[in-house]
Amino acid sequence: MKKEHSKAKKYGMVIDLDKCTGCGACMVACMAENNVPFKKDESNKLDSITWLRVFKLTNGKSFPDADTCYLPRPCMHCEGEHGHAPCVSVCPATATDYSHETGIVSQIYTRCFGCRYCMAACPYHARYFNWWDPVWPEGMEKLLNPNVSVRMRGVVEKCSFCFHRYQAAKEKAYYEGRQELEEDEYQTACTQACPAGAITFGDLNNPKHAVYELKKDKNAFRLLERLGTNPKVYYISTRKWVRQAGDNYLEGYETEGKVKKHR
Amino acid sequence: MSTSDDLKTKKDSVEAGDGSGGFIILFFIIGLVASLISGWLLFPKLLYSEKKQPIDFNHALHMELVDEGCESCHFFREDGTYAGVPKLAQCIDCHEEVQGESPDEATFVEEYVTKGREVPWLIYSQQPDCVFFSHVAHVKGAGMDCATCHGPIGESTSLKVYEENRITGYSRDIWGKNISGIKKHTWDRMKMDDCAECHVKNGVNQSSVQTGKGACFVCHK
Amino acid sequence: MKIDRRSFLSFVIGGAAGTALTPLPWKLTDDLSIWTQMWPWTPVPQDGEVSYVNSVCTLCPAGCGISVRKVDDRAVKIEGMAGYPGSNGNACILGMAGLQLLYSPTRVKTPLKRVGNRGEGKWKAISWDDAISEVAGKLGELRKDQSSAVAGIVGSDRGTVPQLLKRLLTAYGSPNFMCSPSMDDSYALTLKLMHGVSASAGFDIENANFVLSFGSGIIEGWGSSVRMFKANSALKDKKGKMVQIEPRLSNTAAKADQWVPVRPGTETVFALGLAYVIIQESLYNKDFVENYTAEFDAFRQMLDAYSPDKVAEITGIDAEAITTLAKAFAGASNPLAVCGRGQGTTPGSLHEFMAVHALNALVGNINKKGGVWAVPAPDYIQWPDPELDDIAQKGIQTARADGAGSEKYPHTASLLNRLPEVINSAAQSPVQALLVSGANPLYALPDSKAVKKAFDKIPFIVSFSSQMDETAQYADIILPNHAYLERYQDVPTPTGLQTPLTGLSKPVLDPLFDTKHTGDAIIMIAKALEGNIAAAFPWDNYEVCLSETLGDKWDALVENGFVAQDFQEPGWEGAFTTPSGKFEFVSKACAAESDKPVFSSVTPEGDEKTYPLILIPYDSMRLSNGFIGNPPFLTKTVEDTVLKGNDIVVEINPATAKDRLFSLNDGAPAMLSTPRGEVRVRVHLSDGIMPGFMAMARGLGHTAYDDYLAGKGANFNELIGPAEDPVSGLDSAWGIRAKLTNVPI
Amino acid sequence: MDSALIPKGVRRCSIGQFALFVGVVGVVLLWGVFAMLLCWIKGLNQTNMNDYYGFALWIWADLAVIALGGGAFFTGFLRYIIGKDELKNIINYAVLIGFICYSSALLILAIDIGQPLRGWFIFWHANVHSMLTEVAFCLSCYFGVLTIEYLPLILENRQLDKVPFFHNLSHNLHEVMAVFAATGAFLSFFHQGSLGGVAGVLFGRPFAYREGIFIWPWTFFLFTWSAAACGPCFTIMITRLTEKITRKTLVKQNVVELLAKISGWMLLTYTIAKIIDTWYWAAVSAPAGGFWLMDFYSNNPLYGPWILITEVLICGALPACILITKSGRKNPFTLMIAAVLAVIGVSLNRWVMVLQVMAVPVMSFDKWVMYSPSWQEVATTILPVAYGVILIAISHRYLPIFPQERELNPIEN
Repeated sequence: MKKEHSKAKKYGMVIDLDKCTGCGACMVACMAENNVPFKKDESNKLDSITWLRVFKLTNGKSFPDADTCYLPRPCMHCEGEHGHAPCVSVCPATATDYSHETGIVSQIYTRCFGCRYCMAACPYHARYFNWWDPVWPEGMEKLLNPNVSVRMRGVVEKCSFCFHRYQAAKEKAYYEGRQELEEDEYQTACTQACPAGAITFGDLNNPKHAVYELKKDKNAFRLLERLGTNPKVYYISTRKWVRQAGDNYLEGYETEGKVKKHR
Repeated sequence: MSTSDDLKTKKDSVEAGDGSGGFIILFFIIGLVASLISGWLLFPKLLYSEKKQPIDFNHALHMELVDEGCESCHFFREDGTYAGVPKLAQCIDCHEEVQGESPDEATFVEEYVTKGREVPWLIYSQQPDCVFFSHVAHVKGAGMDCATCHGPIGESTSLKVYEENRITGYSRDIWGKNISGIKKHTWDRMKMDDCAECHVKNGVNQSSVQTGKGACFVCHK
Repeated sequence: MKIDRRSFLSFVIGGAAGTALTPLPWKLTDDLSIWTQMWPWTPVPQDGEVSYVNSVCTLCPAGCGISVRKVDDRAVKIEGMAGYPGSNGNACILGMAGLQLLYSPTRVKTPLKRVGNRGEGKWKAISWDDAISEVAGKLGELRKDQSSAVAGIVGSDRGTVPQLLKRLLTAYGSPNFMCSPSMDDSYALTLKLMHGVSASAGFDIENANFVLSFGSGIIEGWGSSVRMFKANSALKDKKGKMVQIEPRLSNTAAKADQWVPVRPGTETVFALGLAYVIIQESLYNKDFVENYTAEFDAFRQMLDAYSPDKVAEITGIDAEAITTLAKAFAGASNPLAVCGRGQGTTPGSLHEFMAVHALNALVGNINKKGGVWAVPAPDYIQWPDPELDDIAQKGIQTARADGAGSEKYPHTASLLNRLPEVINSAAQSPVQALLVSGANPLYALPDSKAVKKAFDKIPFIVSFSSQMDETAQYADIILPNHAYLERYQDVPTPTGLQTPLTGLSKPVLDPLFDTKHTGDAIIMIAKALEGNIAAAFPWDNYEVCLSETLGDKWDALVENGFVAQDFQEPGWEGAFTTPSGKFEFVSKACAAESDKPVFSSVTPEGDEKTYPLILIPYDSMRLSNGFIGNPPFLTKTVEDTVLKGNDIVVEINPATAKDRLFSLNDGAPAMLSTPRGEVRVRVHLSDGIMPGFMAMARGLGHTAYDDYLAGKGANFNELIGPAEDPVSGLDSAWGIRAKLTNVPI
Repeated sequence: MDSALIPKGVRRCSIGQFALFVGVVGVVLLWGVFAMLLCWIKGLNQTNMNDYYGFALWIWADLAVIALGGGAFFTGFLRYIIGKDELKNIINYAVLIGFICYSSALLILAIDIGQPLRGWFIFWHANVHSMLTEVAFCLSCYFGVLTIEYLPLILENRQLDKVPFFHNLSHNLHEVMAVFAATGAFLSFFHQGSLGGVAGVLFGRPFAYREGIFIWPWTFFLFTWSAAACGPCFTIMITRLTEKITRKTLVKQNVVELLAKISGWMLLTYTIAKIIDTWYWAAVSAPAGGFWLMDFYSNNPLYGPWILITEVLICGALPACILITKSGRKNPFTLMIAAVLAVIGVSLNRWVMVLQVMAVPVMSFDKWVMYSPSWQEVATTILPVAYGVILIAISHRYLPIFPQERELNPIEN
């Protein structure tokens, strides 16, 4: 029988958009932590691997009433129904998977054969394809993190909630004869990096973790909730227009301004 | 498709068939045997290149000298990570000077110790980069012993030849010595299936939604 | 024949069947797929022992504490160091990308001597001995005629290395020690004039609950970005207010509770307008104003010109809004007004600084919890004055080439912005040899074209740069410094911190290349110059110098990375050493030029007809715009509304775009020209920019470095020229007139 | 020169003419092969695909070509299972076209994936939840079936037929063909459907997502249906085209008409089903995800309502009406128009279900993204066309593809 305290974990994030300054530290932390490759030209955002992408939302009003908001978008580690994340169930080679133990949607680069079906499935554009062989300027491959494997051309990759940090924390715990991790032992690189403290990470199932309460904040929302993707990243914003930008609404009842779609 | 049907030719052909059956079978067998030989004998020879370790090492000898078995040299670091193959620093305590008669020892001291160069050991059990393997989870967490995966290395008196797969660059020990992938001992092979098998058996994190088996990230990074 | 053909078929079938029964096809298939999993050309990081080395980031004046993760002897990641004052556990985006500077292929790996034309990029590697003797030779030569013709440019004048260079120049006999200008200079002057003290400005922003920012990019990198972010989050948590006064919806404006888009250049007026209301409504801090200030009446009188209505007319902001804002500001328990545009990389108008500081004074928020503090610099550098020989004695008396400290600009220590013009307008350059350390003037000074022209006139340029940046590319000799993670360096108080602090940047790993610490290089040059110059440098090497200089702080610094001074809220008593001994609302020093109003505003260069629009710069956390070239990670995060391909993107209001002669869609290319230069851009239609204006990011347009940065976008400094502040002489330009034209086909 | 290889009693153009024709097409083929090699060696950066367009021209080509290749299975189904015996006169060609289509699809898939050397993972590490897995398995199996169906044709070449072994093999294969046709039809129902499932299961993409039954979304059935409807049209179209080029009648009118008639009814019912599906989707499914129908068809330079109308009415209802009326079928011109429209319609449908799916923004702050293929993509997509033309040319020249040819084109000598 399952032990009570080895209850399945559900790691997730709550991102306070009021605090997020859009500085991009999380993106860089993520790239540095996860050996994300970079090309000479990364200004084509349709072809730029950013596990964590900070989107810039605008409220669509004109000059003095304009407003913007940054929205960091890691992989949502959707739970879908019982772990059937949109991307997980479509992968023909089981290269991506959902673990009930941690709630992490994993991506195995060496299993992926690059059919990109998962990318088609993910409405968050959280998945990136290695269109190019990754290349590091000479000497710069020294900064690669051995805890994350380097991806090769032709495979899909995405945010892993820095699972290798979970593994490292587990190793330490094993070494010290412990079973459970403390909240601060496993934190994602982006969470750790955010100078504004906008990102909170933890086990959504664990009442002792900060995310447990935060996710219930009255201003909390998730992206595209109504599609049934059941994402594990929550956002908080005190601005109504931002909250409304989290999903597609058909009724025109927004007061603060209609979400403008980029053209 | 056509519907023509010529019974006569068919008859003939049947007879013709009877005449030359022997040859056909002979050639079939020649082809069969030739390919079997090349596939079973030649191919493995060609597939792997042999490499020698920079110097030889006698595990058994060292096992007698240390107190804590394998962990004496292959230890865990404070953060739970595994130090793997010892660094020069660990050897230097005893090997500042040449110890015995063996030429390897001499080489070791001259080439590496005095020059402060690390020995470029070839690691038999080196897993590919995509693999995450936590020694501590297995040794401390699950209480396994080293031999389960590595075999009785501690009893060896010298290092075997290191065979490298010419295509993949892996050590042969990963696929296992047996070219057809059959294993007798738990340590005869170190492929994903071997990990998975043991995990399934012990119910380690069988939490994948897709496979119902182990979650991928348990062993991949 | 028949048998043959069929037998062959049979043989083939047998072979196929046999092969299928061997491991060959299956193992090959498997191995090939495994090969794709381990392509030899895809790097595999070596695993090893993980360790963390704490140090201090010296990539910007904020000096955050960092913790560098190493695997064996590779540094793999920079993270924030927990417990470091101000940055506590975090680093900014640039700091986190620092390893890309360390491991950059554009590092200068050995001393170089130019062999081609300047900027052509042809170099000869030479030994350190040769390089030092070459430099010492050149300098020795020059000293004979004109010792003051040697100038030194540094990024900041604080810390031992700049001071060693200054000491070298002094001992050598040159007064021309110059420093890259920034808002810190304006703030220092403001304090000098209004408080009468030599100090830098510290902001107790953590305790403020109403932040009134005059264009300061609180979350664009102003001051210590990490600290500001934390403060901003804390402000949100405690439901404090932030008001941003700025013509563009910057991130700070977007995050602020109120965005007040004043017409740029009228910030001083706006500040005075607020002061007017505060005094009018008698909302000012009576205690402070009455007991600790001087010239209040003069100030009040002067303000008569700034009634809300008038101010509204000038700034474009509703009079009502002005009044409301002034009341809110004065009504807050801990209001704080700050200025220094964007990241504060340009000094700006001194009057503006003073006007804003006057607001703080009105609410009595000076040297108090949540206010602006005058912070003394740590004074650990206590070297004996060098013995000067005759040449030096003489040379040191000469007037500075940049006019700082002259009659015109008596309070200013260094006016690097004036140097290019001085050189260009002289027949022979007053500077014959230039030593550049920790600065990239060829990129970072306004009107780059003019700067380059000036440099062309300097016969001998030595760069100490560790990277092949624009200035290094233009040097004659490069004496490469260690990269910032390879060296010791004392780090003065983070900019804007309200308590004095000394940090120590420690080497995280051994130097990768044949480089030398600039401190050592200077000492070597001095020793090579012999005589009194050599004598002025009694230290064996820089490390000795540093540890001796830091004295008893050294051990603590090595241990903890920083030493914080016990420094309490200074308060008002005895805090002002002005002539009046009080806070002076109106400084005599400002009245120098009688023909100018007491508080002046700056108008942008250019002709309104030719250049109907105004171009303003903006700063972004994702672009390093100082002497540090953007590392690839940062560039990668730059949005495609900032940089698209190699084109820089300028923001323009849709309304303005529609007004144009030719209509511009989002993303359309265009030529942008200003009185100082022309560049190809693309436009981004944004509702966040004031109609009639254009905004362009700073930090792009490098010509040096590698393909990950070089040639991307345009350098804003190529489009703008310096504007001298009437009081300080510092650069006070905030924009320039510009126009957009069709791209020639 | 090659007359010994040419079937008895039929006329063929001169070997020179033939060589020229094949040569010209061969150049196109080589261009495609070059592009293919580029993609394999340099990787998919040779394409214009990107992270928003993970599926693009190729996947469309795959879906379209399989739909058009549907003629093989449906004609086979009609002939062997329903017992429409007349169709034996066109079944060979249908099989050949099917063979070309399926081999092309497999080839394109092999180019499309990022790691061709790992392609076999789809079988070995199959994820049974994935529609693509279903596609891969059924596709490969059915391709095998088609090969087996095509083989006897090859063996009927005059020279090959002389070899007793081949003769017998061919004969035996003929005997069991019904079994294979049945298997093939069964498999086809599945993978045609799975291809529809590919988009239909994307519940993160309201534009693509459809409800369904058990594990199959409605698109599963619509795809099978439309393939069954339009595949034969393609067969007809290509047959007519071949007749034009060879300047002979190769299949009797009644055969073509029968196929056309069945096709017409299929198309009609399909169109009705499609309209119902579209209506339900527009009225229920999409709004549930937060989208009005017009959200999918506005704010972008390409995908307007025209595309729906074209697909459903102009290329669905219209050809259906032509094909179900006798006069429409009898008139070669309208018949051809209808066939072409149907082919366009099904191709357009596949385009929409692949490309437009990618184009529609889902997150409220996301944007429409447009795409145009790179030359490498185009070349590799044309490659199978060229290969198909050549294969048809050779097959027609040397194999008795059209049983009625001799009868319809008696040689006057």
